[in-house]
Amino acid sequence: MVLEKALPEQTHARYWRKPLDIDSQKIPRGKVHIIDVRCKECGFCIEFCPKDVLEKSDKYNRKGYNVVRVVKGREDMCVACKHCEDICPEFALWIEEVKG
Amino acid sequence: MSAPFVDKLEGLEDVHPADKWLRTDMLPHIWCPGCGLGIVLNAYIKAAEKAQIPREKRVVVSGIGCSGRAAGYLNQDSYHTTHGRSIAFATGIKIARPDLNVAVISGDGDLFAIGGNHFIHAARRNMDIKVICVNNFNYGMTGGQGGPTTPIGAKTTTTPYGGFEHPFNLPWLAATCGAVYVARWTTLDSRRLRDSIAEALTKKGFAFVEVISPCPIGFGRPNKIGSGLDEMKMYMDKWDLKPPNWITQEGSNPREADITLGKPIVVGKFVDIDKPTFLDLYWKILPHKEETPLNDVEKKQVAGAKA
Amino acid sequence: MATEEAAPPKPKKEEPRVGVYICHCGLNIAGSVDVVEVARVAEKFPGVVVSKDYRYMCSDPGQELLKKDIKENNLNRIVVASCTPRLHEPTFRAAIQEAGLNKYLFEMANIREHCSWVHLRDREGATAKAIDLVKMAVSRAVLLEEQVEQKVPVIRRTLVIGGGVAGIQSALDLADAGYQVYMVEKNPSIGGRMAQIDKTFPTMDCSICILAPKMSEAGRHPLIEIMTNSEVKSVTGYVGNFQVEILEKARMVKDTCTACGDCSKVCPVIAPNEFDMGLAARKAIYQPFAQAVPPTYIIDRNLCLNKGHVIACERCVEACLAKSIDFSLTDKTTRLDVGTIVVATGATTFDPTKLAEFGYRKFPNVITTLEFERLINAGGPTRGHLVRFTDFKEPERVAFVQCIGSRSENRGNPYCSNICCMETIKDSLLIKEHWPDVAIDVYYMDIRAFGKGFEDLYKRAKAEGIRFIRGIPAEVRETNGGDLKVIGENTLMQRVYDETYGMVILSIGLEPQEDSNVIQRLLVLNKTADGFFMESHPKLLPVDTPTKGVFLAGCAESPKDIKDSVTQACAAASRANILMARGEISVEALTPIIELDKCTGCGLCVKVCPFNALQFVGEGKGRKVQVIEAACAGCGTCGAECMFGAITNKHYTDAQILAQIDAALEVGAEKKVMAFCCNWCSYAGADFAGVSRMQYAPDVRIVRTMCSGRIAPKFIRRAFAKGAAVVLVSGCHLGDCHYINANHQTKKRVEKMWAELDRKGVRKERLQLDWFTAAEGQKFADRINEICGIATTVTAEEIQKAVAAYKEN
Amino acid sequence: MRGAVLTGAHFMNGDIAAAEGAIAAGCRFFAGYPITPATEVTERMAERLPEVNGRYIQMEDEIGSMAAILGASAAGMKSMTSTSGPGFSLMMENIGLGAMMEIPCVVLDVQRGGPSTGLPTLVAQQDMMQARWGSHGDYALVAYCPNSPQEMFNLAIQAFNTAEKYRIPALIMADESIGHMTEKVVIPEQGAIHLVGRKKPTVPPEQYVPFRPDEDLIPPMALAGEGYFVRMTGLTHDEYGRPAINLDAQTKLIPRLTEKIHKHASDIIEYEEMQMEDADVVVVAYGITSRCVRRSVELARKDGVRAGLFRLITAWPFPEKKVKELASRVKAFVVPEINLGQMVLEVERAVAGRVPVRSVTYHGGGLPSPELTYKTIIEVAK
Amino acid sequence: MRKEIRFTGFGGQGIILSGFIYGKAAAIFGGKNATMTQSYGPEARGGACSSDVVIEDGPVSFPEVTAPEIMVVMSRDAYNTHKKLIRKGVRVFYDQDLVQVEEGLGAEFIPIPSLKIAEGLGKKIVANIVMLGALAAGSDMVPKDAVKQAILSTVPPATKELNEKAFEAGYAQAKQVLEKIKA
Repeated sequence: MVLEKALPEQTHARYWRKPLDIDSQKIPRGKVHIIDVRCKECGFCIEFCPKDVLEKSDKYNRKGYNVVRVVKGREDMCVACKHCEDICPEFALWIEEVKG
Repeated sequence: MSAPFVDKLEGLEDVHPADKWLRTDMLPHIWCPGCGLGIVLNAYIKAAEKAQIPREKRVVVSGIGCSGRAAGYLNQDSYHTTHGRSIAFATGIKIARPDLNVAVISGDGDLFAIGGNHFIHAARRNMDIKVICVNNFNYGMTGGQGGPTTPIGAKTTTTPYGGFEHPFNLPWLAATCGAVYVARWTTLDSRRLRDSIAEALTKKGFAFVEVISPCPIGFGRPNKIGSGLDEMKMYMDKWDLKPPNWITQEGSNPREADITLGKPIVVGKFVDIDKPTFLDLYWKILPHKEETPLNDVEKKQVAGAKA
Repeated sequence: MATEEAAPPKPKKEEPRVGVYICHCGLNIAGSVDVVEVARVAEKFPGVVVSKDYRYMCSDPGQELLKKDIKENNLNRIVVASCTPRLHEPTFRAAIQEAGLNKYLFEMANIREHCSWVHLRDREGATAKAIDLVKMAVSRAVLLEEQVEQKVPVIRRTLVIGGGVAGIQSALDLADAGYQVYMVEKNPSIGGRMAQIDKTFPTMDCSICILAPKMSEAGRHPLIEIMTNSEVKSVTGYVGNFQVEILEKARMVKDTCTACGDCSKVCPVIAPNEFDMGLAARKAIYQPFAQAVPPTYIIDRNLCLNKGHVIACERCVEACLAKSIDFSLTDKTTRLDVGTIVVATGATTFDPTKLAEFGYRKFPNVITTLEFERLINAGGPTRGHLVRFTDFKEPERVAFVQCIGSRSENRGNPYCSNICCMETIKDSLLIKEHWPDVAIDVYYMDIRAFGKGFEDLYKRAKAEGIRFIRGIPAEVRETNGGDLKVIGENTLMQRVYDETYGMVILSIGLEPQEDSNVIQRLLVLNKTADGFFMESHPKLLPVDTPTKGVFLAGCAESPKDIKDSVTQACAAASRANILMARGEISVEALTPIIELDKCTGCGLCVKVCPFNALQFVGEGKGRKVQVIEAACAGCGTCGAECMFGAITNKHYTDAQILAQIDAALEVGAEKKVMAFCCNWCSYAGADFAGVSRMQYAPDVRIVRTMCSGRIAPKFIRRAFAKGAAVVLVSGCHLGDCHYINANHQTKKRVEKMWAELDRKGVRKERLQLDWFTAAEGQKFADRINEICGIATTVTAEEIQKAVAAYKEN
Repeated sequence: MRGAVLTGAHFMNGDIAAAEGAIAAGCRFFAGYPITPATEVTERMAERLPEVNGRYIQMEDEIGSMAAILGASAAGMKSMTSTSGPGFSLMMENIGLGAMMEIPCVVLDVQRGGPSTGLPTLVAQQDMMQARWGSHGDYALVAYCPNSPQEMFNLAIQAFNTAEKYRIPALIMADESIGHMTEKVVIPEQGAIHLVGRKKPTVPPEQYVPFRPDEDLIPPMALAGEGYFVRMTGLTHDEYGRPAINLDAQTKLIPRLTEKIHKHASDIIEYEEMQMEDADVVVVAYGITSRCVRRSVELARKDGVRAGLFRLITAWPFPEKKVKELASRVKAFVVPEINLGQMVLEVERAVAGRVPVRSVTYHGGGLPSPELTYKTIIEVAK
Repeated sequence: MRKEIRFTGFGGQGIILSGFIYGKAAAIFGGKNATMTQSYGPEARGGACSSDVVIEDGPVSFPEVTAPEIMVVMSRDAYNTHKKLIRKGVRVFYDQDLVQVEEGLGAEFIPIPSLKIAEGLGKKIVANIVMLGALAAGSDMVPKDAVKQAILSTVPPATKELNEKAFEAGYAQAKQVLEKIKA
């Protein structure tokens, strides 16, 4: 758990300490599954991911779209809210909730 | 230097949770990148699931246009009918099989220009069908022509100087025609959209859900909105943004739901009332009430003819 | 609705018979002003029948003297030259009323705040000025007329702004007295700072244990409506009849919430818990603390993944069995009508990060007293264990450092924060109670243990072995393993100290709320130089504000402890109660009278009226203006705007003001500064300069109006016609006007006058415009000196040119 | 309350007889819109369907009516609509949809004079080619031409059987005269009525290929709500119902839609021969005209001309083979119809110039006068 | 043997129903074949109106009346419209209170005060049934009993009695008139 990433900037200024009980706080986790062939690079998932987990890759799929991928280092940031899954018009990605 | 070409086969092994409701052999679908129709389709799938409608009871009828293709992507009973006639077709299905959950997913032009008459009469009769209108303010499939929802001033290929006709205020239209459930959302409100469709699907009577959806090619481009993503961002507001692009007004007057360029789009649930449906009144006023329309002899005759 | 006390007064035709009384105010006036001389000169002023000097006019014998003279000499106008009318005008008005005179037949000359106190070392100048001020007063007095005050009903409902202990106390008092109370709190729960504190001094009660019952009592009280997560958006109206708009920000959780906490468990967003000073975490959906009132959860919209209307995440919605979470809830604006308002907005704490030498934020084991409160609280993040943040071990030695952010002109705030000494003493005793072996040193400037039982506690601390070392450390450094070196000079021993501690606790002071200027603006309050709200009078009206019907409670007024806050809250409640119990109040007779034969129906006055108190009657050429008395607040800007002399502002007539100008400039006008000051800010600022004995040149003569909007161009022109060197027009700062925005008209008129002066070849510098708050005494003094400096540069030719340009005025 | 089959002899008009025939055939869904001279069908259905637990809806227009019956039929109800010229025109697009989706249904057109509003209350036979070619694209349907109220009843049943069997919209091309004519109609016992149901899939849903035809070129039909997850589209589609906008799919699908009728033409085609054994001059007629010109044939016979009447019961598919065969043994054809020559084109095509074909045209608005046809018979006989 | 009858009048007089009943009498109760056709204007009421019944032993081919044997005329307009068919050998039943007939057409005119009789029975609307009674008396095309049966199986059950009275009254009236003519 990296507090800096868990806490937005504005509150950061006032309450700067790492909360003592932060390790006992549970946060849901998700694993992003991307079906490359379906992605059309619309960017909805990237823009509206509240945790900024996704980005455009430099890989092309069959139709020449740069498919979406998970940002390196943010793999653990997905909280499985599944907003991307809901707003992907292509059924190109989905979230598996990681238990435990 | 060229980027690596991928056609990720391991991706195909992935099974999207919606896949079981889709005819996956048809994917990727024909809709443009940045089009919102897929979101609506997704919302319908999740809504039907949420509303616990068994697959064999689900029917989707669509008309013509980009949205008309929605029906065919669903792995369930689906009918892709003629331009504007989806509601009439759905009316036939519903009357023949009142136990089925009949939804119409179609576009603004299909439902309200060529199909406007069927819409107003189905609403008037309180025909127990659910109409999901994907409103992208233009005729996308034929190349972005103006239609009955094109806002004044909006450019399309047939309104090159900007739209000059008063557009429909669809929630108001639906409400005044007698719909028992009227709501409007944007494709960005995927959760509310899903919940609203689920509500509509379980609502007895004529339920109408309008979905404001991006059309990057037909509408976004000529109106300099940009990509589908840019159009989606227009639906977004911040808590402190004034005026917001979005106001939720539960139960508010749909009369105020006009869509004007540069003004916030009013979304929310406008109408949720109860009244007898076409079939309720049919059975109440008319004499006969039986489950099966064929009598025993006829059933035998028909059964005997089975191939 | 206004009701009239009696039939409108008939204009008195009788000859004015003025009695003049010059007060010595002990030596306050007599020390710098030759009061006998003033009284002697005043005897010759036209209309004066009696002129006397007296030691204390405000004393009972002084008042008796007035009454006796009125009767014996058949006086019908009274002038008292003493202190500011803002202090004793009501006293003398009451006295003459008892003697059978209408209270509007009274005028005061402010020869103390505006004269003796500001010209302490210029007896000659002060005396000359006092004579002028009395002359001005007399010349106005002869023109005074009887007035009838209107009565307006007082709405028997109160708005309490702030839900801390002061707000809660005021609310409970008023509600128990039978008034409907609306309590607005910007945080999600009421309770305020007191809820965070572990124990209270000097009795060492558990803070939340004594607060929580009050909180729930307020929550349950049928006459208290608590609006949390809410802000006051606008306030209009006047005493007894305020219209308030409250913005209730949506909690996104309905009150069907059972506070089970299932939502919080699944929420994916972690944030520092404000209640625990960030020492513990909370989720984006949370309950502020266990005893919160209302007890419902709330969604922190800044943190929630759902931005705007977009629902990205709905884990809480899915987890909530009571179906209480609703993201479609929207902010709600509620309009309330209240008669009184109690401001209990509290204070905030000083952020010690600004004082880098103490290493706060650099060294984890440097903490603030507020963090300490949470740390040793049994309900806090460590369950009450005193541990350091580096190794989670108890420190062997602890240092408290006092006056962090207090009593320093440059490094924090200049004032004493009142509570920190005792808090430290209490905290140190708490440590001793649980961990007797911990050695405690307190570094201080002075220990202020002035309250009841405070000294005993201080003694106990010393007896417990707590060392008090005079001399604030110069530096705190981190050494091995998180230990802290405290280096400084013991100013008693005059010896450098260099000690090592496991933990350093910074005793942080209090500051005005960051957003206190919002409330200030909405309620048109004043602030002291410290930034806390200013009371009407520091001694006699300690919880009143210049805005009638608005009262102060708790730390909003100044830093204070719980007991003082509660005491003041009770006082504020009581003051509000007095207003509401009476059920009606008199409104000063300041409304305009329209002389219909002069009114052309041009509508200029209608346009400038900030209260929409003027309306048209009739159509076309016969159109006239009429006054809605109940809506009028008496600023007088209509009178200043009317070009046809059709508007008479009661008690501030053109004739009265012109007479004052004439009197002020009768002698030696070429050196004088003719000043116009509004009652609320600039006149009060001048008073404040006087109270603070801020010296300035004696050449200024002040005419008081209720609002600078009353100052008509003709007054300025008359001043120049009479040969004034400089004219000063002053009012409240733009945006702070007590009459919504009437001072914008002042600005416009002065700008027009500047253009006019330019056209007429009069130097523009000779007309000055400035804004002062009641707290800007220093600024007032400085500006007067500056303007008097300008006056000395004005040549005789310049004076003559202006006199010629305006002679017909 | 009356049952579905009103067994017995009735004196009823053609429109009502058609409605009774439909109900006897198992029609339980009717969508319609008032139009003269077909309104009585709608009225009768509104009255009768509720009695037999059927469902009647008066739609907002004929387009909706046509679409609704397709929907109802797709959901398993035998469905019908009725109309007249202008309404028939409006139905064309969705008749095409019915052909494309292969949804059984029956459309009754009670013909009146046109074009446009024309003669709302008067007879004509001007929609015959529209019945064949009215909707755009290539397809084949079956169209019946009743010439009496009794036949309205009989052919309504027949139309349903054909529609169900071949998965097509079946047309009944009546005319105002037959529709409004009142005669004795004998309705048999229910048991004596032969009904045909649509072919249903016999395989489980996962093996079902919705548009894969059997040998008879007709695919089994699964209904909405049966768990077969039917996908239908008006687009050219493959056997799975997937839109397939390409030459290959068009080549596979469209010829079959025509072929499935042609292949069974001999089973479908019905006609009636009168005094044809020795005929030299064959009068080809249908509907009301066939009754009027019987007198012409009789008059000609009196004059010694060996005339015969060949009455079309199915206009479409046209009995091409039979006419060809006749052309080889008769001297001439006379084709009277209440239009300016529609079915005569088919006769000419079949006869292919072997013998003269004379068109007798009536303009509509009144019954064809037997004299005109008689004269023509005499002329061609010379 | 083909027989043709034309009923004429204006809308609302039950002209079409008369044709229907007479056709039904022939086809259902008279053992013959009958075709009833009708013609009326666009008006729902009051327009010119007629119904034809063609009766044959064999199938009816041409369904319309070209040379009626019997005509029933119940309005002046109808008389004028259909006058051209009134010639020698045609028997015309008419309501003498509504229609003025011209002598010299060679036809046989049977005056029946159907409206008056109906009014006498309490309901003007049964005037057409009075005419049918007259027709049953004045023509042997369809037996009297068949006509009566057709009437009773067509009219609403509650009005059977009234209709039967009207029928009989018309029958009696016609018999009387015919006897007078014979005499």
